[in-house]
Amino acid sequence: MASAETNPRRDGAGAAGTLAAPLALVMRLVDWPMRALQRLIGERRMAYVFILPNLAFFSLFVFLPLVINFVFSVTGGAGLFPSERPYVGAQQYAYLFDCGSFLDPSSCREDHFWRGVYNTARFTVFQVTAMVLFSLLTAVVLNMKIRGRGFFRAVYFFPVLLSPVVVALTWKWILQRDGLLNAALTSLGGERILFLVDPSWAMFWIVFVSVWAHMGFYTLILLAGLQAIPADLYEAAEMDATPRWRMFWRITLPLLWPNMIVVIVLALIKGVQTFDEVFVLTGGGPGTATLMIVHYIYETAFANQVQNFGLAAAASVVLGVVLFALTLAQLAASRRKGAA
Amino acid sequence: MAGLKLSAVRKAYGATTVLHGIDLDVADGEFVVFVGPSGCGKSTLLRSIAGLEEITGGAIAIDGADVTHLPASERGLAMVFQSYALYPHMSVYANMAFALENMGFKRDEIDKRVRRAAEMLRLTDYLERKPRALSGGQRQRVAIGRAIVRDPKIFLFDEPLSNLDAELRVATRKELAALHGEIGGTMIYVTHDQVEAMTLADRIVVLRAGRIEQIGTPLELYNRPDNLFVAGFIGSPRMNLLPGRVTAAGKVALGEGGHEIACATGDLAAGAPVTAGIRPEHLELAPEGQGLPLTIELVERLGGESYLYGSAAGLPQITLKLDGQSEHERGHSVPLAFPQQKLHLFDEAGQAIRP
Amino acid sequence: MAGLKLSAVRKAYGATTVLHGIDLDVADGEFVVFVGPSGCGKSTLLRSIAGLEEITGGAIAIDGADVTHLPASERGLAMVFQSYALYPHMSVYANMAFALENMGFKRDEIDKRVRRAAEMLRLTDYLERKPRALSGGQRQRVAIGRAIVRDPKIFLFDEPLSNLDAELRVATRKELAALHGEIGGTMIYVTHDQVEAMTLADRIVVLRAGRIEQIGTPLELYNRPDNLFVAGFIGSPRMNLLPGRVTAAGKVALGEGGHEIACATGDLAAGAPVTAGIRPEHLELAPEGQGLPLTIELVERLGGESYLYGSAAGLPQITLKLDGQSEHERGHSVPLAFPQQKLHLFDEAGQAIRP
Amino acid sequence: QTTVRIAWYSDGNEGEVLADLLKRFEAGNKDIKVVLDQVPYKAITENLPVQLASGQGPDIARVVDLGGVARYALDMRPYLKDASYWEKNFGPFLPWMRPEGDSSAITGFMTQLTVTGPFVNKTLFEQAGTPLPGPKATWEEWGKAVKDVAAKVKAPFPLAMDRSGHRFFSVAVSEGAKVFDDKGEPAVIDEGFKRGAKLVYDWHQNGTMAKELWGSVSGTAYRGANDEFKNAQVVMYQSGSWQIAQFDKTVGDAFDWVAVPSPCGAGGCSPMPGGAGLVAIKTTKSPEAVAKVMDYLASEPVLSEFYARSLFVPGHLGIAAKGLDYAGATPQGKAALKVFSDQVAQISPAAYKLQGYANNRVIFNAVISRLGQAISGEGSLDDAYKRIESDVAQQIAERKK
Amino acid sequence: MSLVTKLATARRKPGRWHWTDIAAYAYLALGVVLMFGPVLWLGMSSFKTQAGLLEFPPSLLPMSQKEVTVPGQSQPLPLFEVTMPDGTKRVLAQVRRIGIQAQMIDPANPGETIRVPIEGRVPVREFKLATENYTEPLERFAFTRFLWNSVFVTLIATIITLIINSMAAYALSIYEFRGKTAVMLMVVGTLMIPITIILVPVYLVITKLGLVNSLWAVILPGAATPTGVFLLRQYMLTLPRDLIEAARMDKASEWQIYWRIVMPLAMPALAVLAIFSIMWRWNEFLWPLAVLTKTESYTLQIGLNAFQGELQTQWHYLLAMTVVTLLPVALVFVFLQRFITTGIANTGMK
Ligand SMILES: Nc1ncnc2c1ncn2[C@@H]1O[C@H](COP(=O)(O)OP(=O)(O)OP(=O)(O)O)[C@@H](O)[C@H]1O
Ligand SMILES: Nc1ncnc2c1ncn2[C@@H]1O[C@H](COP(=O)(O)OP(=O)(O)OP(=O)(O)O)[C@@H](O)[C@H]1O
Ligand SMILES: [Mg+2]
Ligand SMILES: [Mg+2]
Repeated sequence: MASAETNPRRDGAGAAGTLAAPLALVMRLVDWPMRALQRLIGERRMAYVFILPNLAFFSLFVFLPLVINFVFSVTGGAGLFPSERPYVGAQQYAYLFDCGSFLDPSSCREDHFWRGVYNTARFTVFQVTAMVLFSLLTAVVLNMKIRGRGFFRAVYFFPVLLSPVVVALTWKWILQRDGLLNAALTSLGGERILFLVDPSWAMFWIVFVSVWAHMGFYTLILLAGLQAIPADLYEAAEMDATPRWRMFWRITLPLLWPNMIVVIVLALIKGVQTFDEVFVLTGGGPGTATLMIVHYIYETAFANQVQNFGLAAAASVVLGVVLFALTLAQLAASRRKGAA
Repeated sequence: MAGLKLSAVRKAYGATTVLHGIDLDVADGEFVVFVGPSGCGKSTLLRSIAGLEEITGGAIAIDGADVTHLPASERGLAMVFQSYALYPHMSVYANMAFALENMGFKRDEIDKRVRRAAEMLRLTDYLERKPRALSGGQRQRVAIGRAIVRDPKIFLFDEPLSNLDAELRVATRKELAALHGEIGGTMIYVTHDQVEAMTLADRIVVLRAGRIEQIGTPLELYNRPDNLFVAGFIGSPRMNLLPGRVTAAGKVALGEGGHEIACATGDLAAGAPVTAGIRPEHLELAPEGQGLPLTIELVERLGGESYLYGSAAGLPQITLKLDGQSEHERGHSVPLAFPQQKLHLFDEAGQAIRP
Repeated sequence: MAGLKLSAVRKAYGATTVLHGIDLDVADGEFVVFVGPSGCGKSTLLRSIAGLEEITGGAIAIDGADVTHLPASERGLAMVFQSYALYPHMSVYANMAFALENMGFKRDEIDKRVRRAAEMLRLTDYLERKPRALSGGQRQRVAIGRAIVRDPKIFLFDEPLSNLDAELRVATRKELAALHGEIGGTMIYVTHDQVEAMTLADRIVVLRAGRIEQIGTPLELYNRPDNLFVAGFIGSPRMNLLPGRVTAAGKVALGEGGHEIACATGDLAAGAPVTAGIRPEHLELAPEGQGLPLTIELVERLGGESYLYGSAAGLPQITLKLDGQSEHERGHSVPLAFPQQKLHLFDEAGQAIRP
Repeated sequence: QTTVRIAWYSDGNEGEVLADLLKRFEAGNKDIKVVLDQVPYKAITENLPVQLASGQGPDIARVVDLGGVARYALDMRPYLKDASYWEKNFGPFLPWMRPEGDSSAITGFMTQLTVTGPFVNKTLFEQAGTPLPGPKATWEEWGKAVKDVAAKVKAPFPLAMDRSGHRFFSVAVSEGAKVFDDKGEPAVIDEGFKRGAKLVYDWHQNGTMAKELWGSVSGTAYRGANDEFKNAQVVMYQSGSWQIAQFDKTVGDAFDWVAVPSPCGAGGCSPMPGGAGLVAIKTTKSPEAVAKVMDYLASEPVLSEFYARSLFVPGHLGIAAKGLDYAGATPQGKAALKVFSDQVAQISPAAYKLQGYANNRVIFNAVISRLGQAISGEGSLDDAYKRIESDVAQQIAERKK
Repeated sequence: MSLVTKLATARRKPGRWHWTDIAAYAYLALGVVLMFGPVLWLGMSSFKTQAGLLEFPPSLLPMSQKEVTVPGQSQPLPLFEVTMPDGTKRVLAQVRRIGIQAQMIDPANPGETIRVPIEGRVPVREFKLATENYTEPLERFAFTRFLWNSVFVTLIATIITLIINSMAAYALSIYEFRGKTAVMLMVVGTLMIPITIILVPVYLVITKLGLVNSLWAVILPGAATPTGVFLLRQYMLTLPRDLIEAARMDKASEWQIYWRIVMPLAMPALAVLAIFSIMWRWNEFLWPLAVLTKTESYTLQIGLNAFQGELQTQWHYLLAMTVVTLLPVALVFVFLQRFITTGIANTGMK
């Protein structure tokens, strides 16, 4: 019995179930060469051994493609292999930025790109705002002493697990002309509303669906933050005769702020990347009212008969730069919090 | 400043009762300390007084006014938490001013009060700092300052010193005593530190499993514990508690060895099982050849005093405290004398037999 | 079991040097305790010995063999961490067996050793439990058990008792002493608890800011501190340290009041500024009308002993320890006598003047 | 044993039918194994070009973008049993699948010839008491009639038209659009085109067409109204022959529907031809086997069965001439199939030329995308015209790089 | 916002109902409806017939028209409730419809034909699950093959991801080494690159490796997720250093520390990553579609989407197959749910 406990199988694997046993054996066999290696290169340099596999995959399937992507962006033509593509310098970028006025997409050579930029910006602002408000509200409610808290948490988290396509399909089924929502509206005596044909409604719904689908994740982050606020601060505040609203503004919010920043930045980054959901739900329409940057890139690279990899790559490099900046901002924000 | 009256205060969490009817009168300006083993309900009682817990039965009156159903914010008490519960995002000044702002004080009145308290607590230089930039002792003082500015009816403290290191604890303890001398408020203080309780309290309340075991001044508890529990709990190192049996009026035989000592036995009949108690500092070395022979198992010399731990046939380990640096070594045997006037006797139910 | 030799051990983190050349010889089987104020480098020194920190200069030898550049896993030492660092996902048994498995012991040899250690530490009933299902004291014992099974050359302890509550700390301290008696290994022990250091150590090493201030047996340090720092650091409550001035050979005038006491002044010339030290337990009450008059500011009666805190003109607060329950009250004035043989004298640089 | 892989997408049951036919082929040709890889349409439009460009394609593929894939197509002529059979029966369609500049290659055949044309919900007309316009009625007349019917029966879609280049050009060509200039280069915007575009644009403005199809998505996305038609919400649905099988099955007897000949305009009454071709791919390792499979599938009895069972308009002149017996279809379905088969004769040269143009999708996509924007209110028709011209020019230039 | 404030700070006494409790429960109830409702609706819709799916207003439950066999008629006839000219209602079977008139007969009295205008009839319907939406596509495609491929891809990819990501995270959280900052920057910098925009370059790499049409082409590219490294690293940073040092004192090799100490302790974070990885892999569509062209290597997502044609989407199949692919996600969710809440909270996604 005691020896069963010490069996590495039991220690090592836990939830992974039946896979655990052979895996543990493999891991044990790996230990011999690893030990020898450690003796050879020393304890501290083992870090490189650990980082190597991931780095190899990473270089091959992320870093190299990013480089190729960049090469695409400075070449033209319809060829697929970089060797088949003539060098054009910054021409693709010049196309993207060839605008009469940056404020008026229709004056741009690549007007869809700029519409994508503006739509994405607008969508992101709405989405982040709504996301923060609703995940905050939900986190606060879930943080109360509620019966069945675990269940409710799971309920709100559950859509996070759905693929974007399923999410969009589900809501399309509800929002279309003959969908559930219109059925409800008409049965209440209202008129049908073409939710996905009216530009403002369409924007509203993609924000709504996006919040619906991802709120659970952010709620958990905020919930973790709320739970990290020591209960005795609230008790101290109560002893200090603090009114409720003041407690929220002066204690809860400031102490939740680091988590809020995480939520804002993550939601921002996700917002900029949005594609699948909107693609399936509205197809970028009506008109180009919900056409997003990534959608533009996708369409340029794939859906057109002449698959314009060069232009798409240039747009994706621009997008990548923006995303990188946002990510660094997130990092800086969390650093500052770490120092705090 | 105000008095406090608890009448039959009960508190239950679901089916488990934590406080079984506590009656207590605290006079205006008194410093009362709650002690008791972990989990006995000290914090619960304090929080019930504060209004942070709703009590299940009984009544609480402050200055004669019933506050049983008043929320914490309206009882006018101040509390210093074990964790200090300082608002980490506010400066020391803002921490102290927060309650006053809530109470609608004018800006300059707030300023005046905060600065006065800061001065009293030697915090004036730190008013703009955030709590995380303060040392443990300073934080502790801020927590007290936050309580002082409000001029509360009663101060409540829940183990306020337990997060400080030994040296700081001693220093702060003395400061607290001085503070009480100065502002003279009614204070209720929870601790499990012997020394704090003995040195700070006007009266100590010993709690055990939700019941009061004894209330009294520190020396009353030390000199005349009502029962075995209080005897064992108050005093450090613990009182030696030795099982025995009354052999005759005024005579008790200890343990299996049957070493007989003289001791006031009250009304107890011969043969009654008793427990004799004597503090390590009260045990004396008997002249050679007399007394209970104790085989020394361990000697600890602290410089100014020494502890001898030893065993005697049929008795639990006996601790003996000697002044100075004892010469005795492990394995030696020393004869013990039990000075009669320092002996405590407890009957089978653990109640003290008073001479 | 093995001896340990540190020669000029230096450790720097970047530009800040934490250990400034430590020399130390630990004999086989010796129990050495490191004490010193927080941040003085005790843990760093211990971890350097363990091999968890790479030292910047100097050498470490175990049993005569140089191990300066050996990784921790190959030095053959065992360490008990302040946090215990038990593997939370392994049972007590697995925790203790882990190192033996790594060393390639046979299954039945492992079993034998673990069970023997468990028995010694009274852990046999808990072998199947996970650490989180154990009390603080039990966890502490598992941590020790994990060290014992390996039969290491040296045991290293980093404040192993600091997470325990007062009562348990006392009990475990005694167990540790017994354990050392039983297995007799070389032990190096870090603490900042006076009592632990005094009671456990064969020798105490007092560290201050990365330097050794004094090495000696506990009573040597108590009785003959080399310098002001050690004098103030060892002993609780702290030694009273009173500034003064040599007036003539064998005479020192204290403070501004100029109260003169008799005291061996060594080679010091008249007029030399000195510090006279006397422990609270060594101060005596002088006959009425003689001695230094002390105005009592605070009295703490702990039952078995009492502390008087008082002030005398031009001197810092003086602490006086009396046996029993002192009758003195705040405001009283008591005359103090300074018994010459208990006095310590330190020169301007803080070095002790030996008679 | 050689393996021949066919990448195949399905709209209806044609995949099953083909699988059936291939099983028979395998039974007779033990040395060839044919694997039918059924994929989503998306894989054909978006991924197949990349795969072909990198030399990773299948041996045979069912494609819609005939011109785009032609570059990768295999000239089977040397391997075919009887090339003249192919020329005779698939003649007009072979150029669609040829690489630019090639005038002799035989690369595949049409699994389906699609012809655009309107379906009409006859029951709604009856309920409204409005007579059906005659065979030579113009688009304007139809527009008025269906609007009138819809108003009476409260149908939300008087006229629906797939969001597709083919459907739009069936109107535009009828209105006289020429699409190409005299040199054969694209010249999309002409008077005929503008008339067609204006017509469609105005229909959206005056409610004859709902914005849900053309106005609701962006870019080149396809949107159809078949579901709405089945639900009797559409009076007239400008779609094409491929819908018949579905309507036949799902409308049931909920209402009467008919296919009518393509309405007329200033340029005639031409529908747009189109369809999906089965094309052999150059990179195949066993062209002989591929040709053998293709020969089998293209043979008259096999192809007849295929068309008949999947209710497709035949892309085989011989079969078309003989007429097909669609045994599985209802009388309504048969009637509709007849209407469409007859329409083949009405196809104008301009329509053929557009369908045969290698880069026709560039034109289609530009038109859908820009017209859609105009319809949903983003810019005027004139803006759209300008954008269409520049889009087409740009992309063709990119292809030529 | 005032609701928020109240809720935020509500500390209620047991046994008393504050209005904020009621508001909270109402909000949560709404949440249940809003979060589960749509998916439930999708599930129910997937059991409707192709025609039933399109009808408006939609019925809540899958319904289909009742049919009766009437003597003298070769086919079963659909039943309607008909309002007669005199206002009475009768249940009749429809023989045929001609224009806007329907010919009906009374099943009880098949001899007499009744003519009814079509507006005057309402179909009689009954609850019926159109299970053929499921069975037909499943029979049509090599379902078990697809399932196996999907499971294989999902499992192997997840295991690889867990192992190499945790190894990297271990290195990045426990060690100090040269180049660490560069690696971190690389990880963080690419954290947010959506795969869509580098699809073609990755495809080129896969082509050059000769992996097209192999399941490894699907498994390998996504294995080194920056998200996973980041998440695991953040979690491992919270593990007490003492444990690692204790293990070193216990003569454990670095590999053993990783495998026997750090991995078990990082279980909550690993579980979260496992959940995400399983989801990503299972739902992946665009990428497998690009690299898998052979039926025998299709994953479920591709195989079951084959009925998405150019011009028509067969909704009844599409919904049913969506539900099929949803099931494992639901299972994963049910089993690993407890890790999700604790895991994410602790993985320091902060
Ligand atoms: N919310 C609660 N629900 C149930 N039981 C509780 C709750 N809070 C405290 N208790 C129980 O009430 C008893 C008293 O707890 P309390 O915190 O008052 O003890 P304490 O005397 O302050 O102990 P300590 O010295 O450890 O702080 C304990 O047994 C505890 O388990
Ligand atoms: N990784 C590090 N980098 C820089 N300085 C460090 C590091 N670790 C410790 N120090 C510094 O080294 C000094 C000695 O630290 P150490 O932990 O040894 O003190 P200690 O005597 O164990 O204190 P304590 O009693 O508080 O445990 C401290 O001033 C500390 O700030
Ligand atoms: Mg407590
Ligand atoms: Mg330390």
